[in-house]
Amino acid sequence: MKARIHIYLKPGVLDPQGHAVASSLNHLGFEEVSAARQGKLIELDLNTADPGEAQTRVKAMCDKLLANPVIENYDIELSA
Amino acid sequence: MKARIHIYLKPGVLDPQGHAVASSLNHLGFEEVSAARQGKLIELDLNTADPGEAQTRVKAMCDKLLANPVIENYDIELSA
Amino acid sequence: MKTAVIVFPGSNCDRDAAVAIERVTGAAPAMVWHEETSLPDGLDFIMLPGGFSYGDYLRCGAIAARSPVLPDVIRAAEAGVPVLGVCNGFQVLIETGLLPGALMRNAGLRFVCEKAPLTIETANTRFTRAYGDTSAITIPVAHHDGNYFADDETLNALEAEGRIAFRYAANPNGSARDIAGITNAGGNVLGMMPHPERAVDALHGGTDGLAVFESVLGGAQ
Amino acid sequence: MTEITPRYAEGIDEQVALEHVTADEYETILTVLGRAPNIVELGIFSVMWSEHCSYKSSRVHLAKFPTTGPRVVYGPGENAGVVDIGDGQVCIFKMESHNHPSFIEPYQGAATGVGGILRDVFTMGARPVALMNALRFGAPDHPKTRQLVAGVVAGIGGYGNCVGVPTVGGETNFDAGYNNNILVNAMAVGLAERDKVFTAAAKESGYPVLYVGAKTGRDGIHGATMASAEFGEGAEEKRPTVQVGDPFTEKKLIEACLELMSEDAISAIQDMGAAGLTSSSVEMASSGGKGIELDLDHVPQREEAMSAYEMMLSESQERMLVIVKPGREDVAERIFKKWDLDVAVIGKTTETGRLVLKHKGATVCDLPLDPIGDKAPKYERPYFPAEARASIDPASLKTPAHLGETLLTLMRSPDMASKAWIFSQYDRHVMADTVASSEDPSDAAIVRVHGANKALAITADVTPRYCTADPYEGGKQAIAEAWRNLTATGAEPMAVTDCLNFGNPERPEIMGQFVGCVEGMAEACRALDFPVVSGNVSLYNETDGQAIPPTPAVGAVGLIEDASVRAGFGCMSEGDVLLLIGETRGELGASLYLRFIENSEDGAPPHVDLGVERRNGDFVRAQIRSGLARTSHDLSDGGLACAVAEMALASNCGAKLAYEDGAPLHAWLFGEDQARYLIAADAETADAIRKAAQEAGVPASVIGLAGGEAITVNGAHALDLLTLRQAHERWLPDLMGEDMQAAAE
Ligand SMILES: Nc1ncnc2c1ncn2[C@@H]1O[C@H](COP(=O)(O)OP(=O)(O)O)[C@@H](O)[C@H]1O
Ligand SMILES: [Mg+2]
Repeated sequence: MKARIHIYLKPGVLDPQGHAVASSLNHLGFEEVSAARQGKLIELDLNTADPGEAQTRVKAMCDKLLANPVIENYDIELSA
Repeated sequence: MKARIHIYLKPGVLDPQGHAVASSLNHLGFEEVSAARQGKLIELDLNTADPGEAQTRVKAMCDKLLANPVIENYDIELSA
Repeated sequence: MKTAVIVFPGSNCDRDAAVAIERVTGAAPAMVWHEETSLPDGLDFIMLPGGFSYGDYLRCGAIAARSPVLPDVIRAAEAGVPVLGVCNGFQVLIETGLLPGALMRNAGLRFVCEKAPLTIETANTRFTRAYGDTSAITIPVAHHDGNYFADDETLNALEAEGRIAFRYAANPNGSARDIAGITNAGGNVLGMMPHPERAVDALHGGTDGLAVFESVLGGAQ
Repeated sequence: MTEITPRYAEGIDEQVALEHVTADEYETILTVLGRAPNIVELGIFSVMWSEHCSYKSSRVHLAKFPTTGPRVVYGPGENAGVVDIGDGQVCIFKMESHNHPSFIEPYQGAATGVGGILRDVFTMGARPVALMNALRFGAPDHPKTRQLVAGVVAGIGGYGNCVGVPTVGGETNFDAGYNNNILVNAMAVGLAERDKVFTAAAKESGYPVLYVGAKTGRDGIHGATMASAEFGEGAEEKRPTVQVGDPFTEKKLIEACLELMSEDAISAIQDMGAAGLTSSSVEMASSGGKGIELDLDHVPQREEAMSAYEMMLSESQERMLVIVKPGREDVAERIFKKWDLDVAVIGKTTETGRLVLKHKGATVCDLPLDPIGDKAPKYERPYFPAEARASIDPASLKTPAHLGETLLTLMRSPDMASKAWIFSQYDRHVMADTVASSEDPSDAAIVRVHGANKALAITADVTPRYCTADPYEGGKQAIAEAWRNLTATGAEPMAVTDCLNFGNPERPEIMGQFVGCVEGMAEACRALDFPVVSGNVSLYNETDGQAIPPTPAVGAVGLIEDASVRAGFGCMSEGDVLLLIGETRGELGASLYLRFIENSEDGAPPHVDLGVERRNGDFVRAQIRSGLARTSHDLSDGGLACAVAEMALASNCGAKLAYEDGAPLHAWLFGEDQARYLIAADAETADAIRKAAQEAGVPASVIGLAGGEAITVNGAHALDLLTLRQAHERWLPDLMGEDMQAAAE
């Protein structure tokens, strides 16, 4: 199955990229953008059948490597 | 409303980051990972009420700035 | 003096680090490949060099921090062996948790290479004592992700405990409180974004970085 | 027309054929083969007979360059030029263009350009020690320019910084002539042991052929051919993709190759450049007079179901082809596995003189190699020279009221303004041997030979304004300025590499520019004993019939025997005498002054007297090497006044210029007469140098004194350094702003 992981910065952590994205968009005339945050999108192909197992394993991957707990949160979407 | 934009490399475009993530996960004992792809996640806060308008505007933002049409695809999720 | 430089795939200041160390100790350091699972015995000093370990993919230093040799480096650090991480080496130390905080993308988003004026915040660390009462030096920086971040509590603690070794005189990357280099609580681990090994030679970048090595390696032999 | 039936192999029709080669070329192929080529063979011909690989339009003229000299070990023909720097060491260097890819995808285009030129250098056994880049962008206010600048610079930095080779210098121009065709030329310089230089020629048959590096994907397969029979129904994942570089893999590839080179295992080695597998295998075999047989099933592949055609035309990056000595495969395997790189035996060299390709058990290609080279098209394209322009009489232009203002205008102009915004994104200090780079007041970058006390001086120069006005004089001037920039540091100029960027050679006026520039360069190289050892040609840089200005970029390398004995232009101090070496007639044709003050591109460019150039340069170098002259600067864009301004900014010391007579004041200040240098020294030293000049018959005149916080002319026209510095340093950052960066990567 596949896992799609969203990794974004915790509230309060400064986000230079997001900030630059917002101001560039404003600069280009997209004034409706009041804020932007930039994060990571990671897609994994897994040789795992059982969703429950996949969930725990992918969570472990995030905690061990994919996300930095000091500054990042994440969420996991599984799909067949 | 909010827009969540997923930006990922077009199929066939070399993705060294994804490759590095996959092999590092394998090294850490997550052998079930057969492939990984890394993309960008961008969240926007919009002062826009109308979803239809938001959709067209955000698409324009992607084409103008956020995504690189030569190597990247994107999809847009809107939420209130 | 037994010294070692850890070499990751993508390290590119490993040779520079070795040259700087040898200049002070007169002996070449052991170059330890990332896949080694144990360090040479009886090391007096370990250096994590600059570069782009594992391509800087995912997060700078993240993959290197989980490479086979690191557990032994962490053990040595916890046992009190002096460990210096420069640039990418600093990022690795942060990812291992040996040093607090995070190093984010530069505020200007651009890679910054310049000769950075620094202030020496304290001369009583194992890495700065040879500076004596020198308070201002210039050392080259070259990085894309050197924007130091930590919560106020951590920052206050670093300040209170005198663990900020260097600050930028002209902040090039948006680092919180102009932080350029910090030590761990034990004082035996220093992480810094500027490259002291690029400032140990009058013909190249001056000699303002030499004292970092002299401090920790016991001065010119 | 050759009587061969069928004229087209299965799945090929006339249109497909013409998407690969011209009608004449197709006829030649039929005669050579005595049969119709299949799609794989057609693809191979299209690559080998492309302008890029065959130099079909330029070959006859490139032969005019002098390519030999006492220091030259290998000239053009190898992957890069090789010159002897003594002590058993050689310097290996080359310059290459990545113009079109950089316009399509600035970041990846520029990045892969750097990767490609690095491979040309380390494939010969050199550790790369320096990178340079010569960039030409469109008008600053053109809607595309800022994004292209941001992307190209980020790409060059992103790749060079990661591989850990310092980017030490370059040049940048902005000109509307490049609006739709920017130029991205990258140069790499490396060092090797003289007896450890590797070449590409397959000398033995029966030797194993190894593929090493990154896997092969569908990167950059030529667009036109993709629409062809074979991929008509091309699904999304079958479409060609832009080459994406991976500097991390390149860094590992450098270390792995150098490690393998230190073992006695390699017979021949070649990087995979454009259409990697095709050009590398064909060139290795034919240059050695051998044949080669590959089994494509063994090629490491990144994607599913790749066809033989795709594998042979793929431009995936970070790949090399290595012919190893029999029985040494394991050594290569061990090393490349250690570096986590792909390594596979994909074939062997043969005696047949043919290129044979197997795929899925079938023979998909069987071509005789000689004709691919011998029968390669070679055009004597018609050309007519640009008609000569009248020179500008400086007296016909009125002297501006406030020359300090004039100087300010030039120093903040796109060509003269500080490029710090660019080079501060390049790691210039990694490897810890950079003695002088972009930020330092030196006319050439200086990189110490690791572990030694000598150094290389490196520069990149060309003045497209001059080449437009008079290709021949412009060609001479490009070589002369490079030679002068090296000389001004005290270096002995050794050799030249080039990157000849022009428009469509099928247009006689463009071909005229090309021939003029080449012949001018060749004459200058001969006169200055400055051989061309490598280079690259980039044609068809034009859009809708709008060609770029002729831009023969020159890269050059010199040798400084003692790195501590050299000159820069940053130590002018209060009271120093300013000594001008060379003559000033006040040449304003095609000058910056004319462009930015008179809004004219008119006039003949400054004449280059190569005899005088050499005499004056040899004199200045001697003064530097004797230790007398420590502060010297070459005069180029913007003439005397701009050179003084650059020295003043770098030294943080003003200057009082004293004009007596000769050319009209504005021409004296801004004329771009060639073969000139400015030396600053204390009165006594300056006097000694002046006497030496008299004896050597070299014109030398005192033109002012250093001192104060402003630049003045006869006590008037004051321009204070603060104002000057602000204007000079702010122009590019202000142009770029902060809003572009989000899109740069
Ligand atoms: N694209 C670039 N990359 C790196 N350095 C550059 C670039 N463009 C200009 N520079 C640097 O800016 C300085 C001024 O460039 P230039 O005016 O061309 O020097 P010169 O006139 O001596 O050839 C030089 O140090 C040069 O190396
Ligand atoms: Mg120049």
